[in-house]
Amino acid sequence: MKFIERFSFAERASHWISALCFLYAAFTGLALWSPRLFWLSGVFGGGETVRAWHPWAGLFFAIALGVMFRRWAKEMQLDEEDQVWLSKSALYAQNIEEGIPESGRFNAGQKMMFWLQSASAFFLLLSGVVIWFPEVAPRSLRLIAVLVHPASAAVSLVGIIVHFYMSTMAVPGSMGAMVRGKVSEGWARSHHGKWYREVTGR
Amino acid sequence: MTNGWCDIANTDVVLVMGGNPAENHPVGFRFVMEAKRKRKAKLICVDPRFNRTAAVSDTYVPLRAGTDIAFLGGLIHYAISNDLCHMDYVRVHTNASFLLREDFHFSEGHFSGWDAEKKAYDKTSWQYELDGAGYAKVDETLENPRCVYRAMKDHYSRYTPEKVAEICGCTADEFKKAAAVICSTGRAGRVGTILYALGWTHHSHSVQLIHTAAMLQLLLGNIGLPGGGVNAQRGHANIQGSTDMGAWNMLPGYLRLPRAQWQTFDSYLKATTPKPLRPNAMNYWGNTPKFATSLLKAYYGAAAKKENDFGYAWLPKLGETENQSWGFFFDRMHRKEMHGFISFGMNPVANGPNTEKMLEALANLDWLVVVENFETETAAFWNAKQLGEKFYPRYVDAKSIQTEVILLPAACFAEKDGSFVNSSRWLQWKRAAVPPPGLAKPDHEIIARIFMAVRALYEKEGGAGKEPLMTMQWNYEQPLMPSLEEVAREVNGKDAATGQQVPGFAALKDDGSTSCGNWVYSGSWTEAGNLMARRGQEDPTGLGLFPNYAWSWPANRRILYNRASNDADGKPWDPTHATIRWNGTKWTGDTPDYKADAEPHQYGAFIMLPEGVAKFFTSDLAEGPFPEHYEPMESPVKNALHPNASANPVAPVMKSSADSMGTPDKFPYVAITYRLTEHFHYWTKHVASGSELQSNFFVELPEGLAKEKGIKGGDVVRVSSARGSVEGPALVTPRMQPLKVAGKTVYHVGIPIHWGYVGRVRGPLVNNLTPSVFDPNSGTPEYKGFLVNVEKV
Amino acid sequence: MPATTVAKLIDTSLCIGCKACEVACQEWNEQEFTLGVFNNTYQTLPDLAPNFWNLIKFNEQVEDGANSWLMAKYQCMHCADPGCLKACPAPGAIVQLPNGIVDFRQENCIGCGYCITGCPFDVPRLSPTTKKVYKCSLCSDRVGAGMTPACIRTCPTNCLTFGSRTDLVELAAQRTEELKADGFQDAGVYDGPGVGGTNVLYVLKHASAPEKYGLPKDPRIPWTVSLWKGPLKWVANAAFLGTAVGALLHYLKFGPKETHDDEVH
Amino acid sequence: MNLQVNRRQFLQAGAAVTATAFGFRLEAATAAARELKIARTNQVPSVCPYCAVGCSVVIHTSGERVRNARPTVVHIEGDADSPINRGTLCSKGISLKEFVVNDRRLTKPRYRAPGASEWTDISWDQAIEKIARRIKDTRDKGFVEKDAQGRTVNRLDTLGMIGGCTDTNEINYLLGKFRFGLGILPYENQARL
Repeated sequence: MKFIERFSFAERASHWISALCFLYAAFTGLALWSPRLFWLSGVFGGGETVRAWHPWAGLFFAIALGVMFRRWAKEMQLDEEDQVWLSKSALYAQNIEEGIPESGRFNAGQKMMFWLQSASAFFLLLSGVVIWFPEVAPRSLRLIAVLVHPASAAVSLVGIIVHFYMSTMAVPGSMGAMVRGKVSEGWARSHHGKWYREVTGR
Repeated sequence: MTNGWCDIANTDVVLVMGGNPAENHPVGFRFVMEAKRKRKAKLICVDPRFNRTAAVSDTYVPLRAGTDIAFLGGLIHYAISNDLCHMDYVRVHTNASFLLREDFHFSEGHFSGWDAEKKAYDKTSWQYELDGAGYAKVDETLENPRCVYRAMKDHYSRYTPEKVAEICGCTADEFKKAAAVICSTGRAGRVGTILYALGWTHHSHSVQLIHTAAMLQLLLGNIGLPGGGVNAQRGHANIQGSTDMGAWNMLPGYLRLPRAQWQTFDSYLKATTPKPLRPNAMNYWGNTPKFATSLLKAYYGAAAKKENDFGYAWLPKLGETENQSWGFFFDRMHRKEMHGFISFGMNPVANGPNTEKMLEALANLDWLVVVENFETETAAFWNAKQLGEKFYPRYVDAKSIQTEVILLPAACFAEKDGSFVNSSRWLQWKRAAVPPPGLAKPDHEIIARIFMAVRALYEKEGGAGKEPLMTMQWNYEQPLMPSLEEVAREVNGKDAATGQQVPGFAALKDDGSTSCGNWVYSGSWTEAGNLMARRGQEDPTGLGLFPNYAWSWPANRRILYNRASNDADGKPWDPTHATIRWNGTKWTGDTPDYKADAEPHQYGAFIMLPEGVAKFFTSDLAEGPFPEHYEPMESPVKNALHPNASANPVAPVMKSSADSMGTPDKFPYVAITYRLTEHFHYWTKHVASGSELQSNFFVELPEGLAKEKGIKGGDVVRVSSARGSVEGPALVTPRMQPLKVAGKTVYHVGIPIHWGYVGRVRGPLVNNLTPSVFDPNSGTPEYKGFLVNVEKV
Repeated sequence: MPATTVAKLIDTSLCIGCKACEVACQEWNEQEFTLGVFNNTYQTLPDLAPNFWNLIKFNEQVEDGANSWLMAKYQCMHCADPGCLKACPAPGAIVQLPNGIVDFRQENCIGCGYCITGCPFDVPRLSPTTKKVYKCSLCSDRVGAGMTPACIRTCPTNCLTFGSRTDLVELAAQRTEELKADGFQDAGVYDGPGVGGTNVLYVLKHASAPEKYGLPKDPRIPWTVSLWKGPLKWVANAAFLGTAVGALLHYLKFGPKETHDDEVH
Repeated sequence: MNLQVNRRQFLQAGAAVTATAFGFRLEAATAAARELKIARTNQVPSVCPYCAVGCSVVIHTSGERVRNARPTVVHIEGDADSPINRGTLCSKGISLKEFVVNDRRLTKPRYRAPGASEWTDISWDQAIEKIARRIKDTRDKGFVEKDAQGRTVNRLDTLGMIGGCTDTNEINYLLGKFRFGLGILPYENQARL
């Protein structure tokens, strides 16, 4: 079996740093989301630690995501084929391949995920900073922030559940791509045919 | 206070003037708020500043500092001309009907007897016309033009509302609105009280000012009644008690200090014991020989015998007209005529007028002893140049000050027992709770140790005046640390024969068989024990007298002159609200200010006075028998009533090298100094809480003045007078209203005290600015209404 | 509200601005005294602070040429429906006692500051040193021992009264009537109906303009906080669960995407 | 005349302010709360030393029965028995503890020699000895037994004395005896100002 490099070291590193930060922020965020989930804070260092570290985790998440954003933003632009892909996304969900245009390095779904996460991270960052310093931030901003932050977090989290499902269970081999950076030619051909051809020239 | 704190709740109208009880006596003020709430009482606040009392008042009238007599004189005129006086009361209980000598008169600001060269009065004409028996002649009809009432009416006829407005700076309408409410109490069934404090006493005419207030209350029939009276709100926990215990001119119990011309005890008693001026005057001061003899017995014990005038010769004698009050002796100290000085818990550098003069005076001493809780400006006076920064440019360095200073650490209130007398004249006993910190000692131990050490030196070495020093009785169980309970028993008085505590001053004798350290406190620690520590909650009259709580001087009487709350026949003016009642055989209720079983017609109601009645007209005061409006010594305007006798003609003005007076061309604004509720005097700058509530010295400026000078809130301003200057941020506020006085706008500059060059928080001493000008009767300095200039720094 | 609910009545018509309540609070709660900064006013501090839970606001106004100086104590209102509690994520950090006192338990507080935003009266304050939030506890320790709260105990003028809410509501109504009879037609009670009623009640001479006293005009829990702690929470919870369950069902139904390894072009 | 107020009476008195006003028992409304810091204090009745309203206070102290410790003030509060203040106090009174327990309090005698720029410590015995000597020297020089006209005056006006406004009557009385024993005429208190 031949392998193709799918993600560079830098891409993998930034992804996994952001992922770890996200996970910490997400779980501690859930701890702060509702008193019923506050037990989670015990798992992540206790209430005060959670309060202190959550914003830092969020900040590092945002930085790592920023690195990815700079690297991928261009590639993530949606083109006409992506529009077609999106219109057929129901077929994609049912694992039907006919009629769906071949994807480049990222399919339209992944691109949407990228923009969704980028946008929610942007709002999380802005509102998070406001919430971080309640004694400094003006009350009017805080009032907006306490709504924007959990709302963006919810959107982001729903997206991440999908992302997690797709990358672990729904598309076997994806995890290897992000862990080792390489995919088999067959995997590439099957899921990102256009990209496969671009890389291999076949 | 003639009445008491709790009694204020019984009133219908509260006139607050020359005081700011909401800020300076907040807990006493609760009874004002209670009267407002429960009796619908009206609160009238007359003050140069719209202060926190004004904020809860029903009527606020602004007035120019130092014009209170004009305002009160205006009220007297208003009451008389609008027929609002309580004439039944006036006829029965005052000297309204007494006839005056024909040669008494008043013109152009001076009363008869004025000697323009000596600048002094001959008081001969300020007397009643006497009959053959030495009693004053009266005209019950008040028709005689020479009766006190008519003379008073004439005197105040000049004080029309328009004149009041012209002098005081309020409008005539504002005055009339307030006057209508105040004078609504001039009838039976309605009563008003007056609350005042240092806003009235800090003037060069302060005693006359309070005399005016008393006259107004007498005209309205408000003296002696629950909810009435003229009530001084005193500023220190035991300022009343220390007054009761004597000063430069007084022995304990308001007995006068001997003077050189009274060489024998007899001549002293003859000069100081008044004779009745009416046949029905009880003239209680006629008992002076009993009180004075018992005091000498307390002082000199067995050494005081009839044969040696009870030791009268040992007491120091003042010169014939000598004045040893504050202003005079600090002037002497400034002239290097004094060598030693002992300050027990007082801070003269901060308290006295003209700080720089105080500093110079102390630097002229050989030695100074300060006994204190904290290091004060006085203790550290030699370091004022360094600590006081820029405020004492003429002052010298510590190195050139040769005064030796010893600073002794004293116990504070919680660390010693004893009794305080509050404004209501209640003696309240307290107990020591903890030992003093470190090596600090209670004051009585300090004073006793020094006294014993001085006596030991005289014992060993002999010296001048040994006899008076050694005969002063100090026979306490522990002479170096007298128990204050033992002292309190000595103050109450004993019967020498039985060795028992006397039950009260009525039991004192003039033959040497009783001793008593202060006759007004006699009855406070009887055979029944320490009555000052009582905690009884009973209030049988329902008027808030609480006869079994603590002990009130005199004789546990809670409302002074309470006989006057009844008419001539002994019927209460207001039966629903009676302090004492005559039940046919005796008086019930409060301790009567009267003989307990004497029927109503037997005596006049004012038993302490030789007239037997209250006095509108009196020869006791220095500047005249009727109060007259005089401008402050430094004033922006001339007296509108008599420009050629503008200020008090007999007020002492010191003239040392450090004293100078300002004129309105250089110092155009009227300054007042005052306390804030957040601080207590010069103490709480050492205490964390007060330091937090008001950390900074500031100057209150009217908006108009600030605008003229381009000053915004928070800008640093310099306030200067002819004596010195202070600097601090400006608090610019509409609450300091500009006043129109004689067609000209007069601005006040408000300067809170409380800061100094030693403390947790620091700031300038405001007495840098104040003049060494004093009231001729009381010796209080003029801290309200002196001239300053203001500039932005 | 239950009969055991306690309350504090602030009759602003009787407040003389003496600041005894401020110091009583500091003293009883052993707060560190700090120095103030001059701010052209008599007010101790511009605002509440982590070590200053009880502030008298001094409001100087000139109306129709007449001065007025309205003073009103400001502190936690002990709402029946406390916005702070609603916003707080940490169990036990903000508790509402059976007597209606809303108390902060600093040992459980994580210092997130959500309560500050949740409070309609902007009362809680975060300490920069301890990173905990503080506010008036209505002296729950004193009340628990049968004593009145420190501020009320010390208030000299009866501006402050402590008792059962039922009684104080009655007293407030009576005081309002008295003030109306004294000519203050606008007199009324301020007790935050928007937050289910507060256990701190005010009597105001100018009830239609509470902002003259430095009080919020119509206090309510901010709608963003309500939306966040209400619908948003449930919608999001549903979305989390839905997505997770959806993914599971998707896998069961469609299985993984195939990789066609054997196809060689 | 029972001066000793025990804790229960005090607490009852404190509660009575509201309990009697509304016939409402606070205890019924209480819940487990923080520990009361004055639960085990000794209580001593006293009077506020500031203005002359004369508010009664209760000083709570602890450490009386502790060996090798000095009792200290832990809290000061208004005395509900006083008809004047009924348990209330102003901003100064309610923080009296800050006045008593205060690191600015003087704890030892201090001496400043003529021309010195610093305080130095001095023992009580030395201080008293010095003061007595100064008083005697000043008095020996300035005491006037007879005035110019030969009248007995027994007076001293080169030594002045002030104070007393915050000391008890009894101490004022002793100050008076001290003063009249020495013959001092310049003698004033705060009442003048």
